[in-house]
Amino acid sequence: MAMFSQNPLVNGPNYSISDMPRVNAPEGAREHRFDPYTDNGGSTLAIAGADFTVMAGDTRLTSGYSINSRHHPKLFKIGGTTADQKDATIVLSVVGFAADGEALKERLDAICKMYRYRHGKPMSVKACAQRLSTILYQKRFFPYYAYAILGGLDEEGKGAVYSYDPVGSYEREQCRAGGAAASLIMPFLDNQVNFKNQYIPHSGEGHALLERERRPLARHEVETLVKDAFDGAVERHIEVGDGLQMMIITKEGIEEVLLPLKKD
Amino acid sequence: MTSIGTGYDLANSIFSPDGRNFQVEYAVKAVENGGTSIGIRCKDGVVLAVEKIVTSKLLKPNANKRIATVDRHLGVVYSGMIPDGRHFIDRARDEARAWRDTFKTPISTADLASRMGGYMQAYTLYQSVRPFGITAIIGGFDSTDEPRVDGEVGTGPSCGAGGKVAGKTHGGPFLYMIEPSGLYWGYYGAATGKGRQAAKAELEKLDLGGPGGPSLTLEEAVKEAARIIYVAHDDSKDKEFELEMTWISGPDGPTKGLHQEVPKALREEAERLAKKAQEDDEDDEEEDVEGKEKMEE
Amino acid sequence: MDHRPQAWGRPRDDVYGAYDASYLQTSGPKTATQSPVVTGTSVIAIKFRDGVVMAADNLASYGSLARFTDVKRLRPFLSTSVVGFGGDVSDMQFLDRHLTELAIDESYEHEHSENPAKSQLNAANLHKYLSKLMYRRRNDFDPLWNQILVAGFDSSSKPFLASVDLRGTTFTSPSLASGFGAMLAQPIMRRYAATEEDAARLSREEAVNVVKECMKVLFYRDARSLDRYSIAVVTKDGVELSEDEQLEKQSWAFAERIRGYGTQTV
Amino acid sequence: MFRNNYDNDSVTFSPQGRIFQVEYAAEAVKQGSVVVGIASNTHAVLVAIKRNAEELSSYQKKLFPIDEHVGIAIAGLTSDARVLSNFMKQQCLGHRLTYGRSMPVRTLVEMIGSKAQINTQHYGKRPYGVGLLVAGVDDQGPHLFEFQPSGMTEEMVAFAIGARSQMARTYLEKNLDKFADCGREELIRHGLRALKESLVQDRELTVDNTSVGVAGLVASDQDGTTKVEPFTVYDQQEVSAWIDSVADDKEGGASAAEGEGGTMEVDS
Repeated sequence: MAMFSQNPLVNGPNYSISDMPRVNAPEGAREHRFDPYTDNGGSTLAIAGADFTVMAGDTRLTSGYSINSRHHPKLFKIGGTTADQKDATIVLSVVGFAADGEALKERLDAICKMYRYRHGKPMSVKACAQRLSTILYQKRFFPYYAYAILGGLDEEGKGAVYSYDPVGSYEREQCRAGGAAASLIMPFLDNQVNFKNQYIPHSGEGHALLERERRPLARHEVETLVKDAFDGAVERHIEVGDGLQMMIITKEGIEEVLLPLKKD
Repeated sequence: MTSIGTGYDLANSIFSPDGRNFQVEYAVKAVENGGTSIGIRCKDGVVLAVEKIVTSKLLKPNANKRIATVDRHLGVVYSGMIPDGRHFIDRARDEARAWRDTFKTPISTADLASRMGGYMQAYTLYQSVRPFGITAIIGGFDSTDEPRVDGEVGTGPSCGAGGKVAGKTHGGPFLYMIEPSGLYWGYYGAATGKGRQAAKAELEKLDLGGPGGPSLTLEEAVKEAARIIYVAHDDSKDKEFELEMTWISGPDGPTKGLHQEVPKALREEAERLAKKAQEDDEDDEEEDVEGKEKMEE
Repeated sequence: MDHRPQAWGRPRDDVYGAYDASYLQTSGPKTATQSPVVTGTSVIAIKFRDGVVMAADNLASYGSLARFTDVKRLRPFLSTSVVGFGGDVSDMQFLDRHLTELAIDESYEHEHSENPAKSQLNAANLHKYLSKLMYRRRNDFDPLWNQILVAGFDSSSKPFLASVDLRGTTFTSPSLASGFGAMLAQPIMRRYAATEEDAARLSREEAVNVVKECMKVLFYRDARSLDRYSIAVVTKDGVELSEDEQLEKQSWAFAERIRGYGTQTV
Repeated sequence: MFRNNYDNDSVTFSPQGRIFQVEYAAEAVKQGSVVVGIASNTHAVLVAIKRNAEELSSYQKKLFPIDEHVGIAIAGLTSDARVLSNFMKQQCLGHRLTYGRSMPVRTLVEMIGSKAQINTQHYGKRPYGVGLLVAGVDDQGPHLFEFQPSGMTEEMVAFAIGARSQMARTYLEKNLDKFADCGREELIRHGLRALKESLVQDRELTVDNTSVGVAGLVASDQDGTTKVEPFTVYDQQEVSAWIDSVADDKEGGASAAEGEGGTMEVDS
């Protein structure tokens, strides 16, 4: 370096030579100004009943203030024998970064199909839920930016909902909202599904009132709740709207419903 | 085969004292057991044809093709061990793709022949592999237009530096044959497989290598190819066979520079003529015999 | 002659200035494409009763410089689908070459089929493939800096139109527009085809007119656009692609009334 | 130990240009119990005889689903078949993931053909000791392919491989012209009849030893488009009706077939 210093008076004319010492970064290290993530908005919701599970999500796909698509489903049937998933019994909902959600769905589905090929029987929701957690955790340091909810019926035929964070922490719950409007919907569910803050009037002194008795909700009640939850979310959140996709899982199979939401 | 049993023929890549590689010669034997393949380079294209012996009635008719396309403008036909031929074609397609990756333009027939000749030759060099049990015929039509660069977005300057040179010609029809040793030559007409002797004799009768270039047109070549396969088949008359034919013309011809199967109507016409020619020949022979007998009387 | 052989043949700093070696990345981690360089602007497309219409102008910009004015950004695939590219032009060329090879591979598989058209990759298959490719490249932190529209037909022979971008995000809609078009053209197209049912009622002529109208609006208001463009119509009969269209019936009357920009003094 | 000097490995040609190791591998296919496959214009079926090692042991599976549109029948070394089966499954899954469509059957078969060919050209490898019948449906309709240890793959109208399969093939050749227009049930019955031809004296088809696999194209009632009937393997009670339906024509042979497919050729 010194020989080609930038001082022309001392050394005469200088020449450009790239003989700077190469400081090697660790093998495979990359600098990037590319942001691999984006948030495609939207919201999802799942509620487990006594012998059914209702999964729901809006169908809007946004990037920034643009609506990319008014019909982009967030609910996917998983683990059927065929590509059309006619005999599937499990539903996965994903919200967050749509491309990661899609990739996550395809991996889980491929794993379910290999499981069936190897073991000759379908995967249980419980096993599938555990496997999904593993998939997410395996990408702990470059996570799927997706909030997943898995729904189905457990071994006893009861509704089962498993909810996840993007790196695989999961638990089985009665109900869960995910995505853009999760913070709007979740308190509503706490109150309406788990009867939080519902007390029987005059059942005690001051605030020491008896809680309202908890009971599992009937299917039609749940469906109404879901619709109400989304109508509310559409009103208050710009990334939610266009269409409501609902899947109701019962022992007869999966029923799919598509309802309109406000498109504003 | 005087050296059988001397031990020099038990492994590939071994020279015998008289400088032969027996395993390669045995691979040629495998080729000579296979159905006849031929290629004809004519005025405006190339025709490839193969005789496919029907080994079982249960084979689905016309479903199992033996002539394969490489890139878009090249065809490969082979005689010998069919799975080896499939491998050869897989490799040829890889080479064509690698060429495009590097040079952004389709591979020429000569370059593919060179690459594949090298590949076949490599299988004669090691004891850990065996030579290919096939002889392959590669036919192609290299673009007569100024070669386009893959992925180019505009048309570029029409003249001047980097532009087109008036009157410059490119490409044309080409034909090569590669043997198990990796040896290859360019041909006017090529034949291999069981009936190669008869086929070669017929090919030599055609005007393919004259000083003014071949006068045979594609359509004529198709008919000749069919006839030659029928002639070459003569010796093993007991077994049925299917005739498969493909052709490649220039951009103005019937295939527009692509390697394609000869249309069914034309192939059937060619087969009809081939059968007729054969029957005529037989009649002639019978007459000859009768004539002789009469003379003797 | 300089006494240092190392200096022979080198450009002199006092003539050319010191060489900026920063791009050589002699230190620090490896970098992949960090930003697009030569770019194409919007691609727009709309479905109609019997197919899809797509258009993109023929400009490749280098920053604000209109660098190449004869760049074709719509590419037919197997003469059954059309792919339109927005974003980096060199990445587009890479993809174009890749698709050429894909088309050749595809013809290998079906060269002997009785009815190749039936089993060849359709637009939906192609879009799926491209989305996997783009998503893999984003996972490698080496994205192809494009937004791509794919038009053609799906496996049930219905018109198909979908998009994939540099992150592998995919979506479909009766009309789609990339880049500036998402702001300017999409609202216009949605007036004509808000839903699939609307699109299924559009005639070919109506669809082409909407697209031409959108191209005009884009030329008026998108600074990196051109009035020469390519337009493709995909129907069951194949792809009709014209690559050297001129925007017609431009009106610049309104520009005279705009004040506060350019060289105007009042 | 060896019959000659040229049969030690698969990289040595005999003076006649043969590769004995590959030919011996083909013999392994004949050790396996017989499997039959037939394709019509709408369906592709596989039927197979399962063997058990002894009275009380279970029966060896012969039919394997690969993907929703393809299945295979195997004759020869089961463990080799499993390797190929896993490979095919993976390829089909990958193709579906990448392109969103089912893999063309010919493409799939040629893949295992290429894989098998490599094993016949390199020292230290051995040819696969298994033959396959691959049945499936794709956009071009139903297909049946035969795969041999040499890497040879051919599309067939109908075929049988495995022990004593020549008798089954003879049956298939005699009835060749009928298959194209056969319905699903009749096609299965043809398969079972061919299978019976290959049975050893005083053995017969039972629900325990018979497997049936079917893939097909079904015309959808709504819009005239065709839908795929996914490849499904039937065992045990599921096959009893089919077995019963071909049980009575044991001696008469032709009687059942005559009803639907016209007169059957009878060996003179």
